[in-house]
Amino acid sequence: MIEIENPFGKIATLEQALAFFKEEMTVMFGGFGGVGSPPNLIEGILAKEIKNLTLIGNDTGFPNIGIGKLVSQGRAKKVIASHIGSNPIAGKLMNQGVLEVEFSPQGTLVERIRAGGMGLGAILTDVGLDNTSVTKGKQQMELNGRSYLVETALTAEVSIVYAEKADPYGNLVYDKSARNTNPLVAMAGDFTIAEVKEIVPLGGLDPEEIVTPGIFVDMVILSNGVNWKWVWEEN
Amino acid sequence: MIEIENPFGKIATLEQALAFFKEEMTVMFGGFGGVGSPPNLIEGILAKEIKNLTLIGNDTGFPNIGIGKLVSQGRAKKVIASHIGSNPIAGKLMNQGVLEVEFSPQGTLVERIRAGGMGLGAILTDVGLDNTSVTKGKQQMELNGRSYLVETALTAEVSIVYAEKADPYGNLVYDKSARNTNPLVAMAGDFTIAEVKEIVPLGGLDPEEIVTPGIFVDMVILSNGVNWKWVWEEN
Amino acid sequence: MASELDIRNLMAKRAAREIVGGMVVNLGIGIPSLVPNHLPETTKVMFHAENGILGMGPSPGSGLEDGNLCNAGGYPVTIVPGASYCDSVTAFGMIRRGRIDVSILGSLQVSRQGDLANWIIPGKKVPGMGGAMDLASKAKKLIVLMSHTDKKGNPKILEQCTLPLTATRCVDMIITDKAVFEIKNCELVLMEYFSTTSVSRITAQTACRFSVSEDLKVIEV
Amino acid sequence: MASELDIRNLMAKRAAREIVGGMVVNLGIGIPSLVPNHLPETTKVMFHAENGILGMGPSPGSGLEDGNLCNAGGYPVTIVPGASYCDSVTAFGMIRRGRIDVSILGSLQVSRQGDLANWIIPGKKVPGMGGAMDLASKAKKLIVLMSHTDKKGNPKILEQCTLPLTATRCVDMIITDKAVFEIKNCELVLMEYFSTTSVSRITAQTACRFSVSEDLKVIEV
Repeated sequence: MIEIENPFGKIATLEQALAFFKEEMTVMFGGFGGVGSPPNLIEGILAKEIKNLTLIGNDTGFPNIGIGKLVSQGRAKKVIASHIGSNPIAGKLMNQGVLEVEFSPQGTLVERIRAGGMGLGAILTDVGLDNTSVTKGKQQMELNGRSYLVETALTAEVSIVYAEKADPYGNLVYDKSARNTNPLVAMAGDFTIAEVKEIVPLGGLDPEEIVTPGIFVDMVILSNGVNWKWVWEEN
Repeated sequence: MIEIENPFGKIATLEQALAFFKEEMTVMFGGFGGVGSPPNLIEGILAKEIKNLTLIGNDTGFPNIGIGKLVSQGRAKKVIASHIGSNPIAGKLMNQGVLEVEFSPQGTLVERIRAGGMGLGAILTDVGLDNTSVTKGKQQMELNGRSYLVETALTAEVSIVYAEKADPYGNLVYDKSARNTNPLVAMAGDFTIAEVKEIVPLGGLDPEEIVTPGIFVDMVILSNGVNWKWVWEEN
Repeated sequence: MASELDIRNLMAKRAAREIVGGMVVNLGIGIPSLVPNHLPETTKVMFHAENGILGMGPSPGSGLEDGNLCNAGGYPVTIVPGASYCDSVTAFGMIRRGRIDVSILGSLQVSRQGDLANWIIPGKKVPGMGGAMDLASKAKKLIVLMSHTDKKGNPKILEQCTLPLTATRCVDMIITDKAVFEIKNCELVLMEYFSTTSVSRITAQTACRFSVSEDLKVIEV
Repeated sequence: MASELDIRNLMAKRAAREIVGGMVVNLGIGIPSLVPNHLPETTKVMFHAENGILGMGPSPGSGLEDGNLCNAGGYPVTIVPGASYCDSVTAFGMIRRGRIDVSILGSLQVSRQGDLANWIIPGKKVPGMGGAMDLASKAKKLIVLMSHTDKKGNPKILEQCTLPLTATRCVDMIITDKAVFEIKNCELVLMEYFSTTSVSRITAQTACRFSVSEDLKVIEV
């Protein structure tokens, strides 16, 4: 194994990363149905018994996959997501009134996350304009004779993402569909922690193929890999 | 040379591409100071003597570089850009009242182009809010106690971009800083034509490194390369 | 009588006829996922997934699954030559920009004018809309594949949906286990029906008026 | 007396002292472009370009230029290990999100409260704002490098800018050929001056009041 230099001080241990998490925090997470969610960070937050989190991400995974673990063990007080369908426990907690859920259409949700990451205030879209469950409580405006919904930007105190490779500057590349929301979530965190399968030396990534520039990544930790069984492995 | 199959019918000749251009058209172009602008398409539009164009892009290049050729030969009636400083002829035409110029802050301009490409109506930003030359004629709105400018999306009847490689589906990869505005402009065209240095067979591009998915590209033509001298070559 | 799977495949096969080479197609879960099996191999279609794949291929063989290559439902897929990966925001930009030629979804109800209700059963299932609203309102052509009636025999094609809507006036075609309808200018038109049923039985099982195409066809089962 | 180039390098050298390892820095054209020459080789800085480069290195040698690897001004550059390319919208997202630690720009005028006027001379030059407004309003620290007076000897540091503003209350530090000012809580403070001048001469060449730091330093030339 090559000894990796750490000139930017971004490479850290899981313990150092976990020091950033505390109760009542807003945490944004990468992943789509658990694919591309950072397993060790989620397990670590779970083990630290951090409660009352506000979680922002595409969905609530499956009960024992991805962010689903935190949700189904009651660690979140609020979730902002596009669906919770694959995690029945999330629905149960919502119906019991112990979990607040804010839904956005999926495309709108990821644009809101991107807007936060890009320093914008909001985006205007007409998706959901014909649906009171989407329009409720939101500003609308006219533009060239057409109506739009104002969908506000989302940021988080900490973002957690999963990537295939990082270099010491925090440049990230992803693997196949595990990219999904990760590049967006990486930009939207006030402090972004990337859990990665491999750390390569500076210059070890092709500058053309870097998807998330390291400027958006504050900390990099090496992953032990996924510690759950996928749904399709259980069948 | 490998014979490239054309199963999607997207690979075409310069002549076929030029058939899409006509007077009074809105054309969006990729490039930044001429770097990454499609030379043959620009030359072809020039040769076809198409006039009264509305051109949308980062800047007006240099008098004889990039889109600058069209501007300095009076083919545009309007330009939407972030600056025209490197093309003194553009400034002269503007002062003479024969060229209308709409300026946006550069970061706002590219977000407007991206918003068009992503099917959004507008983005909200606070950049330029303290500047009447930016706020003039634009809607403003309050969001969580802060003010924002509503910056409307931009699209074009035709977008022209330059890329390093394409496959027959129109998937594009760019070369170094010639990427610049091209991926955004490619998405914002109602019809997008990519001029590329090389066409590779389907499957010849790594799916991880594709920057512009071919879904946004309607036509691909092979480039003869840059036909101008760069500013730094003239010194 | 045709088995359940046969009927589902008949519906998928009929939907496949709406797809021509070069199209970008997004498939929902359930019956829509059977559609690719009914496309000729020569038809080059780019299947789109909301998580960020353009150019999905068939499921991998058992043991060849890749946990990092899954569709929007979380199940393993493969890719075809010309495929690309992107982030989810670009995947939805493709939808919102109108670059999806055909979206094929399941549904709970569809109204005569093409309103879609497929995301929520109040008091029972509140799973969130996911990408359904984006797809329903922005795909160039929206095809609904669903059973003609629910498990209790209640019609799912109605004058007005009773369930909360996903999106209004978005459905272009309905393919059920009984018939094929088109919705043109907010008018429901019966185009085809399966030889296992009849126009009068379809009328009885449909809770709104519809017109019958002059070119009405029977699909032999 | 120091040559024009010597003075420009002195200014650039002073600006370089504001940069520490790990920072992301955006440099404007003109004197700011000299700053990298004055950084220790051990200081790892990521230079940012608006067109879409993070991690620019020095200019290539003559004949080694690459027309596809240029800075935002259109001139050839190189890259350092750890560099990445992105599109311009991401490059400006970095700026807008507040991820640029230091932006060093030239200017026509700066007001006592830190207003910046560097993009337009009405009736003469209307080049457009380019990225100046984004950078001025969003960089964590904005340093202006400019001559203390214009070619006619008129002060460029003023009570109020007479030229149209680029952005308001954004300048944190002004480095001229005479002195170094900081602007803290909208107050202009003289921190340092070059040994070729004096506080009284600086006062005469500055068209607004300023306070003098208790820790005032002289930079030997």
